[in-house]
Formats: sequence, C-alpha cells, structure tokens
Amino acid sequence: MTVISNVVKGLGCVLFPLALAAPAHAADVEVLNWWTSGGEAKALGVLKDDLAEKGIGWKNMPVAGGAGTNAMAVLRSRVASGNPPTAAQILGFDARDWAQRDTLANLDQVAQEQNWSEVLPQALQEFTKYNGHWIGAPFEIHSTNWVWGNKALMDKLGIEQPKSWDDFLAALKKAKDAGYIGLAYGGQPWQDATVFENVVLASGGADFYRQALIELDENALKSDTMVKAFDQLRELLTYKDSNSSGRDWNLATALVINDKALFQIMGDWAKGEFDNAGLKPEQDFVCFRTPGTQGAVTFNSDQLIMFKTDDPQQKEYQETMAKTIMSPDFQIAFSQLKGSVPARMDLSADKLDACSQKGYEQVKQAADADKLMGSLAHGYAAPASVKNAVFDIVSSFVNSNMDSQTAATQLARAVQGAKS
Amino acid sequence: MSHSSSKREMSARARWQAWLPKLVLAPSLALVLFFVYGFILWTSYISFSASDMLPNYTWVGTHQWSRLWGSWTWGIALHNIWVFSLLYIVSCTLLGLLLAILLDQRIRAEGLLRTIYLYPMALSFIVTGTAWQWFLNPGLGLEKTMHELGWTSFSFDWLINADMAIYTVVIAAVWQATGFVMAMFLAGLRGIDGEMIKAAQIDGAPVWKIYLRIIIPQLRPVFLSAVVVLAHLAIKSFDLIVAMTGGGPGNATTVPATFMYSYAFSRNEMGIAAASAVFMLAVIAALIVPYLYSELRGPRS
Amino acid sequence: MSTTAPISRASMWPRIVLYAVLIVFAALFLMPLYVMLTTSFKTLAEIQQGNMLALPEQWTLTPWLEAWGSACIGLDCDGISGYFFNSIKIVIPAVVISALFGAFNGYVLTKWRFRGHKIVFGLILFGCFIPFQIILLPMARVLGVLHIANTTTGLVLVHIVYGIGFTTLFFRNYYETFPNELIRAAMLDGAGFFTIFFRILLPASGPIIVVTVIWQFTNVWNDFLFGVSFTSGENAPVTVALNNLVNSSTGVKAYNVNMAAAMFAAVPTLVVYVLAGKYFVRGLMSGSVKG
Amino acid sequence: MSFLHIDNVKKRFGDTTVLKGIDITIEKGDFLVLVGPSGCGKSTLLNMIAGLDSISEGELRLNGEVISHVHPSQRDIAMVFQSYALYPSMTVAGNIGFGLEMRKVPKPEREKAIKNVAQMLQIESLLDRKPAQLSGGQRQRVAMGRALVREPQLFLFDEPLSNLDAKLRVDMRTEIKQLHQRLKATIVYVTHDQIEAMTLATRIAVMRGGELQQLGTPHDVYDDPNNLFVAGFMGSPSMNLIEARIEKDGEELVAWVETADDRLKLPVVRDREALGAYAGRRVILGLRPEAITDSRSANHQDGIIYEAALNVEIIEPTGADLYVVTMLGGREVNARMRSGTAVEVGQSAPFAFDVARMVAFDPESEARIR
Repeated sequence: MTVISNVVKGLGCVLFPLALAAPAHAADVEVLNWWTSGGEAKALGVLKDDLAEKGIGWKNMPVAGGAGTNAMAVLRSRVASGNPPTAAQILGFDARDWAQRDTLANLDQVAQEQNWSEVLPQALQEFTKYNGHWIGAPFEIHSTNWVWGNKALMDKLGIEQPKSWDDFLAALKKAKDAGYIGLAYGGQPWQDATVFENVVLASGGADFYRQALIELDENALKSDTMVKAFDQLRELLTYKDSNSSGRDWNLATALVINDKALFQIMGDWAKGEFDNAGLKPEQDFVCFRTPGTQGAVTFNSDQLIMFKTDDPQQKEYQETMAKTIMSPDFQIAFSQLKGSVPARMDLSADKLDACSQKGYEQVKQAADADKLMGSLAHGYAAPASVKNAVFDIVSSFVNSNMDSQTAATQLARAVQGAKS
Repeated sequence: MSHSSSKREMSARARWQAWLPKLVLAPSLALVLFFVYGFILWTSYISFSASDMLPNYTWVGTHQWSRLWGSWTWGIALHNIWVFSLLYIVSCTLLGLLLAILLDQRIRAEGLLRTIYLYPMALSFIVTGTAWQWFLNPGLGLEKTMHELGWTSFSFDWLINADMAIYTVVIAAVWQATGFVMAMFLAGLRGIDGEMIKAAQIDGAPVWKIYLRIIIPQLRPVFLSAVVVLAHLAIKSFDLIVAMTGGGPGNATTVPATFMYSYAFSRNEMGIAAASAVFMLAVIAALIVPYLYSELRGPRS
Repeated sequence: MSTTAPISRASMWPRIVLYAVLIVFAALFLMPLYVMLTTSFKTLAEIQQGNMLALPEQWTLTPWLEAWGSACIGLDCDGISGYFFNSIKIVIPAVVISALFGAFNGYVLTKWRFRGHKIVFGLILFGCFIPFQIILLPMARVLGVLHIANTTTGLVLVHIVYGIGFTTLFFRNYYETFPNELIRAAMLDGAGFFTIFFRILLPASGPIIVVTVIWQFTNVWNDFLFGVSFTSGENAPVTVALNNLVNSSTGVKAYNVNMAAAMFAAVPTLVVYVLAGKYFVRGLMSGSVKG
Repeated sequence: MSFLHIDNVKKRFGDTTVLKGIDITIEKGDFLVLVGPSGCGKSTLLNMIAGLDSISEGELRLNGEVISHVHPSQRDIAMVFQSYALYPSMTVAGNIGFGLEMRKVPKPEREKAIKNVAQMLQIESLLDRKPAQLSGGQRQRVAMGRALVREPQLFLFDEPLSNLDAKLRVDMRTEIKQLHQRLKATIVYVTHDQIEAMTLATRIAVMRGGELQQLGTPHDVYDDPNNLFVAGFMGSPSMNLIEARIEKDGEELVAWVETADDRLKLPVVRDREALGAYAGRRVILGLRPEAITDSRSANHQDGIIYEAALNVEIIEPTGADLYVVTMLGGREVNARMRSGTAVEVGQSAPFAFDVARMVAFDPESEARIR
C-alpha cells in the first residue's frame, strides 16, 4: 500500500498547482442569475445597459432550471473553489447564509450615500443587512397574495370582485357550476406552498402568519387555526381541475387568459403573461389581494449580493452596480418590465400600470402597519431547509386525502426536524 | 560485454519490467482510490458533520442520521423504492424469462424480434421518461386516444395520481429493461445441454414440465445476476423519475436518489443528503459485495 | 441454434398463439417509439385534436428544425444543437481514454499478476456499482478546485473515472481467455511490456474494443445525473438540455418539438444499437453476467 | 565443462517448496527429458531455465555463464510451448520472425532466415496464413520454426506434443528426433509421457514431488531404476513389483515368493552383496514383463533363466505379444510371451524368469537395494 500512497501524494503534487492557478480577472462584472425567461431577461437588460453607459462590461452568467437550484449549486462550487462571480442574484435566507460565511462584500458606503435604511421597508432590511452591515441591493418587491381574474368570465357569470374568503369560494363555485375551472392551479410544490401561505394569511391573519411561518412557533403550527387553514385549503382545492399535477405556473395563468378558468392565486409576476397576451389590467383582467388578506402583504425580493474581492476595480464596479440598482430610475424601469413594485418606498407610482400602482400603495401601507411579511414559498420566511420541509407536507396534503389534523401535526414535526 | 556488467544491466532491466505493470495500473488505482473510496469516506464523514449549505467539518455525531430518519419525505422515499424495486425486479425477471422461452422455440424472425425487445435499453432514461410522460398524459395521451376510439369510460390518470404515479414509473422502467433480462435468459437457455432435454423427451415429459423441472432450475445463476443488476439499477434510478414525474405529484414519487439530490442541492442540507447517500451505498454494497466476492473467488486464479 | 425441443408438427395452433404473443409484445415495445416519431412530425393543432396513434395528416419537419435550432432552453433559443455537440465533445475523449485505461488494466491484471491483484480488481470493479449520489458532493468540490466545474472537460474526467470499472472488467475478462504462454513466448522473443501489449494483445482485441466502446458510448451519452449535477447552461450535455426543454415552459407545451428533441437525443445510441446490436448485447451481458 | 548446469536449484511459493534442490548437468548436444507425473515440478524447472519463473535458491549456468538472474530474452534460449502460443494477429512469417525483429535483425536477413526454417519444416506454403487457419500439426511446426529461426544455444520444449492426436504425435516425435540429430542442438524437453522420454532422450531426469528421482540414460532409468517410483513410472506395462522374502540357502541367496498354492524359489544373482544383508527380511522384487516369458522367448544367452509352472489368470493378446497374468506374492504379475504361445486361462503354464534382470527394493525406504 505504500506504493499507492506515494502515487496519491504524487498526484496531489501534480494537481495542486493546477488548482491554484486561478484564471485572470477580466475587466467585466460577472453576474450569476437565473433570470432566463423573456420578461426577466428584458428587465435584467436594463441593468446591463445602465452599466454599459458607465463603461462596465457585462458577463451574463445565466443558469437555467430548477428555479434557482442549479444556480445555487454552481454558485456553491464557484465560491468553494475560491473563484466567486462578481455578484449573484439571490433570495432571502440564502443571502444570510452567504453572509454568515463571511463571503460577501460590505455595501455600507453606498447604502449611506443613498440612504437605504430610510427608503427600504424594515421587513426587507432583515435580508439586505447582516450584523448591521449592508450585504445586498434589492431589485424590487414582489408580493404573493394576489388573485388574477378573468374579467370577461366574471362579467358573464355576474361575479363581483370578492371581498371575503366566503365570497371568494362562492365565486369559484359559480364558475365551477357553469362548467369552468374555478381555480387555475399549478401542481408544483412551490405553487402549493404559495396558495397555502395565502390561505394561512387569510384564515389566521397577519399575526398568526408571522407566528407560525416566520417565527416557526410549534404551538402555532399545530394549533386549531392551522387545522382550520388546512380545512380551507382542502375546500379551495375542490375548485381546481383534476389535471393540475406538475403544471407550470404560466400554464395555469394561460387557463385564465384563455377563458378556461376564473381565478389564479399567484405572485405579481403572473401579470407578465397577461401583458404578453396583450391584455390590459383592470380592463381585460383584474387583480386583487387574496380575499381575507387585505391590509397585509407577503413579499419576496430579488437582490444582488456582491462577493468579497481584493481587486479594487471589481470593488468599484460592485459599488456602481449597487448604486445603479437602487437608483429611482432603475427601480421604476425594472419593475415596469418585471411586474413588481420598487423596493424603495419613496417613489412616485405614476409610470407603473394600474395593478402595480395599487400594489405599491398596499405594500407601503402594509410596511407602515408592520404587516409586510416575507413569503414562505420564496424563502423570505424561513431558511431553505424549513421551507422545503413545509413544501413536503403541503404537497403531500394537496396530493392525498390526508386529514387536516394530521397535516398540522406533521407540519409542526417537519419544521422542528428541519430547524434542528 | 563483460560478465558482471551484463548481469547488472539485466537485473536493472528486469526490475524495470517488474515495476512497469504496477506503474501502468497505478494511475487507475489512484483515481479509483481517490474518486471512489476517498469520496465515500468524505461523504461518510459529512454525514456526521454539521454541513448545511457548504461542507462544515464540525462533528455532530448521529444528529443528521436521526434527522434523516425523522424526515417525512425520507419515509416516502424508502416506501417508494421498496415498491418500485420489488415490482420492477419481479416484472422484468418474469417477463424477460417468458420472452426468452418464447423466443427459444425456433422462431422465424428471431433476430428482428430480439432487436425490437432490446432497443429500449439503448435509450437514455431521460428519453424514455419524456416519451412515457407524453404517452401517459391523461389530457393528450393514451386516455384521450381510448376515448376517441370509443371507449369513453377508459380512465388512466396514474401519472398525476399521487397514489398511482410510482406505478407508471415501474411500467416505463420495465419497458426499458425487460429486453435486457430477456437477452440474459436467452443466453442462459442456449447454454443448456441439449442432450439432457432429449433425454427428458424420451422419458416422455411434456414441454412445460421440461421447462419447469429441468431448464428453469438450471438458469439459477442467470436469475441471480438479473436480480443483482436490476436491484442495482433500481436503487440508482434517478433519471427516469426526474424525467417522468419530477418526484411528484407533490413528493409522491420521491425515491432516495431524488431525495439526496434535492437535499444536497436545493435544501442546503448537505449533512442529511450525505447520510442518505451513505445509506444507499450500504444497501447496494450489501447486495454487490457478496456477489463480487463469489465471482472473483471463483476457480480462476 | 436452439437446443430446445421442436414442437410437434401435428398441431399448428400452439405455433400461431406463440407468434401472436410475440407480435403483441413487439407492438407494445415499439409503441412509445412510434408515438414519439409520429408526434414529432405533427403540428401542435393536430396533436391537441387528433389521435395519438394516428399517422400525421400533415407531415411537418418544423418541430425537428425547431428542436435542433430554435427551441428555447432557458434564456437561449438556439435549440439543442449546441448541447448535442457538447455531448459529442464529452463522449469521444471519455470513451477513448477510459477504454485505454481499461485495456491496460485488463492486461496487467491478467498477464502481469502480482500479489493482491484480485483485491485491486475488486476495488476497481466495485466502483462501477456504487450509487453515484455518494460522490456528487465531493466531486462537485473537486471539479471546483480543479477549475473545471461546469465544463465539458470536467464531465470527461468524471466519465473516465467512473468508466474505468467497466472497461477494466471487459478487458480483463477478455484477456483472461488469452493463454499466458503467449506472453511468455513473446518475452523469450525479446518483447517488453509495451511491445507485447501493442504488438500482440491489442491487434487481437478487436471484438472487446468494439464492445467497450459501445458500452461506454451508450453510458456516457445517456448520462443525466452527472450532467445535471456538474454542468448547467450552455455546457450541459444533450440529456440535460432535453430535460430542461421538456420541463420548462413558455406558455404552451410544444409536444411535437419535445418529441423531436427526444429523438435527437436518442438517435446516436439507437444507430449504434442497430449497427452493432450483436456487440451491444455482448456488452450488456459481460457487464453483468460472467459465469 | 558441462554445457547446462542446474546447481541445487530451489523454488518456493510462499511457504510451499515446489522444487527441493535440483542438480542436473548436461553436455552440449544432449537431449534432456524431464519426466514425471503432473505436479512434479518439471514445468516449473523448465520455466526457471527459460527465466520465466524466478529462482528461489541455487544457480543456473549455461555455457559457463551464470544466467540465474538474466532476463529471459537475454539468455539465448528458445522455447516451444504446449499450446504453441502463436501470436493470433500475426501471420506465420510474422510469428517466426518476431524474435529476430525484436533483436533488430535487418529485414532481408530475417526473411532469409524465415524461409530457411520454413523449408526445413515444410511450411513454406503457410507463411502468409494466420494461426487460426492452421491445423494442430501445422501450428506445432510453426511453433518449432519460431524457436529454430533464432538458432539459440538451448531449446526448451514444454510438452509440445500433448495437444496432437496419437498418430500425429508419433510422427512429430520422429521428426523432433531427426531435427535434434541433424542440428546437434541441445534440448531440454518436458513431458509426462514416459514413452516420449524413452524415445527422444539422451538423458532422462525422472522427477516426483519437486525432487529428482534419477538422472541417467534411457537404458539406466529403464533397467537400473533407483527406486520403486522410477521402476513403476517408466515402461508400459510397468515393472512387476513382487513381495518376496530373502533367505540364505547354504551358499546361495534366494528369494521366496508366494504363488497361488505354493512357494516359488528364485535365485538372487544381482546385487548379491547388498541383498545378503536382507536375509530373513521382506523385500520387493522388480521384474520387467519381458523378463518373465515363455521358455522359447527367454534370453538363454545373456540371461539366467529360471523356469516355473504357474496358474494363468488372464490372457491379453496385443497382436505382437501375448501378455499373461499370474499371481505372485498376492499381486498380479504381467508376463510378456511370444504371440501364439499355448496357454489357457485357469490352466498351469511354464513361465521363464530371467533372474539376471531382477532388481530388489527396500519396502520401507522404497530405495533400490544395491
């Protein structure tokens, strides 16, 4: 065996210098992201153009697939090998995880210049700051408690915009009875969870949402309120069609667009699909907060985190990028394309469309009332491990006949297991 | 050339020749030791560490293992792999044996039929999954076709039915591997001594009895090999599930392989992922090591 | 030649039933391929209205062209052609190098045995049976350290390493049947280690080279797990691109394009299988049964 | 000075000793046959001479040079293998010329040499064929050609005829014998067939269990065996081994042998001195079948014939001879009589013993008494 160990040592000697020979840095910024669909890519193009004006080259590093899963895997191997990109698109708790490992650049100076702590809502600052230092620049705020409705179908069936959960179910029933699909539903775990968090917020209220899904209180998770939420989810599910399993969100949106379904519960990125179909908000389709959740907003936000570097030029570029992203013009322009609202709370909504104007106002109000809360389905309520544990239970519930009591108990157990 | 110098030279050459083979084998062995056994050790260690998003070498004992066994999804994954493996192995073996026996009856177009039965094995699981996903799609595939042919009550929604989805994966997997098992059995059948069968015929045994009593018992080594190979394929199955159901609906078709992938790459739970991978290895090793041992120990030196 | 009993000529019925069963099975086995092929030549409208089993009313090549050159996978709408060539870039060096390793290993393990050669062989062989999940995490790191993460080069390395087990098995079992006296004769004739290998063993290794190449080609081409774990974006092999294409959506699912793309991914291995089916079977067999 | 000297050579594999110190010396032009049952170590010894197996202890000298640790290709030795070991991918010419090619002999010279050898072995028409296209006998010739072309100091043959059918084996045997005589080559030849050994050898080394039992000319080994093993192994049918009791009969020394119903007294004429010490003890007598015969066939000139009437148990005619079996000392004894001798099973017949050829062995040590 000494022979072998010598060979292994020898191999190490050959491979190590190879590993240390890091490639030279180009005078570009390299931005890892998973914005690969049309609207997203266009929105990102705004940043690219802004930087080009400032003479900064752009090396796009899009990693498609797996809703960012693949991108995170790539990012991990880049960082682990000591060769991180300039910046990366990231969500919620993932930003904290990277900061915790001391891999991120400090953006305090830019933040101070642009007064970020004043203009960004407190709930979002939880994720853009770590240990009192700024680690990320948010592009926008998306909210997930939206319902998208087919206006023509509502008119045809005589449905008013529902104000309460019961109204909402009644409207769905009307559509179902008339031979339409009540709820356009996409059967993927994150979509199940998106609907679930809407139901939890609607039935338990903002405090309960916070207690159960953000603070992950075990008693709240297995409380009667949670059981009731599962009951309501079960009832809601009777209004979806039977072929929803595995369906993508945009295919579900298409059901609404094509007059096949009445409503869809989905984040505001769904608006992009209506735009692409040439439909006008409040004329051809309607948008309203999920009944029962008015006053509160569950949000998520894409942010750009910058990785530590010793290259002064790269540092400068990083700061320029952060500054650009947080500039009022960019925030508006980006949200116009992305369907979101600006992350800054101090801008005029004039240039946004009807739905976004409404949404922006509601986000501001929710922020003032401390009812702006992170979305669980998108990693702004709990770390990835907990998030996925919730996905597991909710998806199992959706796809089986599990009773609500069991679901609540299992949910509490799974969250505990993932937390430890 | 003087006597002694020639001797020294020769022994140098002899030494070199004696070392060369080991030297040639060494890179492979080094690669295997590092990339297989080194990695196994590393992953095993990680399963006892606090690793989450990135490896973290803090020792936490069996913490990750107890989390693994407490996990809801892991329970589903184990149940699924058990159901999947059992059905897959049994169906492939029986169907493969049946086809091999039928083909062994001096069939006219044997070559062609054999080719047809075997071609799925040449396909990637991703292609197979894509094809079957489309084939079994309730909205457009088999179900719709049957409705159009007039059988309106026909219903086949297994692919999107959480209780049945795993069986659609079994169907596709059986479709893919049956031909291979058939080829193994066919080779086994062709290796059986014909005179023995003639003797049995002279003794007046009917054909089915000859198969049941004389031929099939002799195929025992083929059964063993088929089961080992199929079990190993089943536990490694990842591609087919990803392509057909993506682990869904919900997590109804999660198996250990997809479980591990998701925990490692999307859930920031590297410790649990490592533990699940080590568990899979242990199961396969329990199957393969005795098999390899008996194969290698054999009469060949 | 069949060794089993000829069925008595008196009754034709068993024969007819036998053929019927065989043909039904053949139809079942061919069905998915048939559906894939016909679907790939149909228009989307026809797919949604028509019968899955029917032949296309209007044959169209558009899905094939689209799958090859313009279907959107993620952000890029260049079809799967680039990924197809990625796979070729991976498969050629991976197959050649792993086969070479296997040939040398088989040669040493049969003709230049040393103490513990069985253990070494067992160690190498076990490597092809491990569930690859166990090496995903460290491999991702090593590729990162070597700066070949997310490259086709990285995948080539991975496929070589995990292909050695099977190629060694093939060559070892083949060279095992070569008389050792051949090596001794050559030694007396004055040939050394490499001369014996290149002049005497290798020229007589045609059949096993074919088997090994086919086996490795199919394995590497059909790989998905390594591809999806270690590459992304434009560096992915064709199987990963196919999966991304099929499972990512932009409005409507273009089933005809999906099927055409699946055919592209399937064609190389199918061609190999049809051209060299005999060797293909032999490869499958020697990968599993030896006794 | 001897040409090939095997000096106290030993071979160990781990704890087992396969060769326990072999000493053999032969002269230039000798045809040494190593013979013995399988597992006796004869092939190992041959491989050690070739350099294909290493030597654990002892020394090998060829033509005065120590070659114990010289690489096989440098020993100036050629070998013909049992399986012929023809390179499957090369033509016959390529096979024959490969050794010369490895020794960097220029091509024209090589071709000439190949042609010469092919002519000698009558395989000129086969030069372009591949081994797979040849018959067994042809392959055998090619294998010999490959050895001959090198014109080595020493030829080694490892059971070269064992894969041929009986008729071809006899023909090739003759041919090898002729080659040896014509080329005056020195040969070491391994076989388990004692007839091959007898016909081919100038020197025979009988081996058993890693030990040399006897080294000598075919005549020595046949008529003057060193021990019971050599006596039993060489010759077919093998030597009759008969239990007897040595007694002094006045001045005479005699051996008493039990017959079916009586006792037979055979006078001792060979090794009398040594056997004298065995008076009153049991020994084992050795008599070749041809030394027990009918009266007319007996060698009355050189031999000392002693006749006795014994019961005939079995008769086996072989055409040329008639083997008659009787019982002596409780064992079957083969007598070789002239064809046509009038004997009948169950009847008594006269047997003539050539006691001058009678040898005796110690029953305990199995060694020859002399």
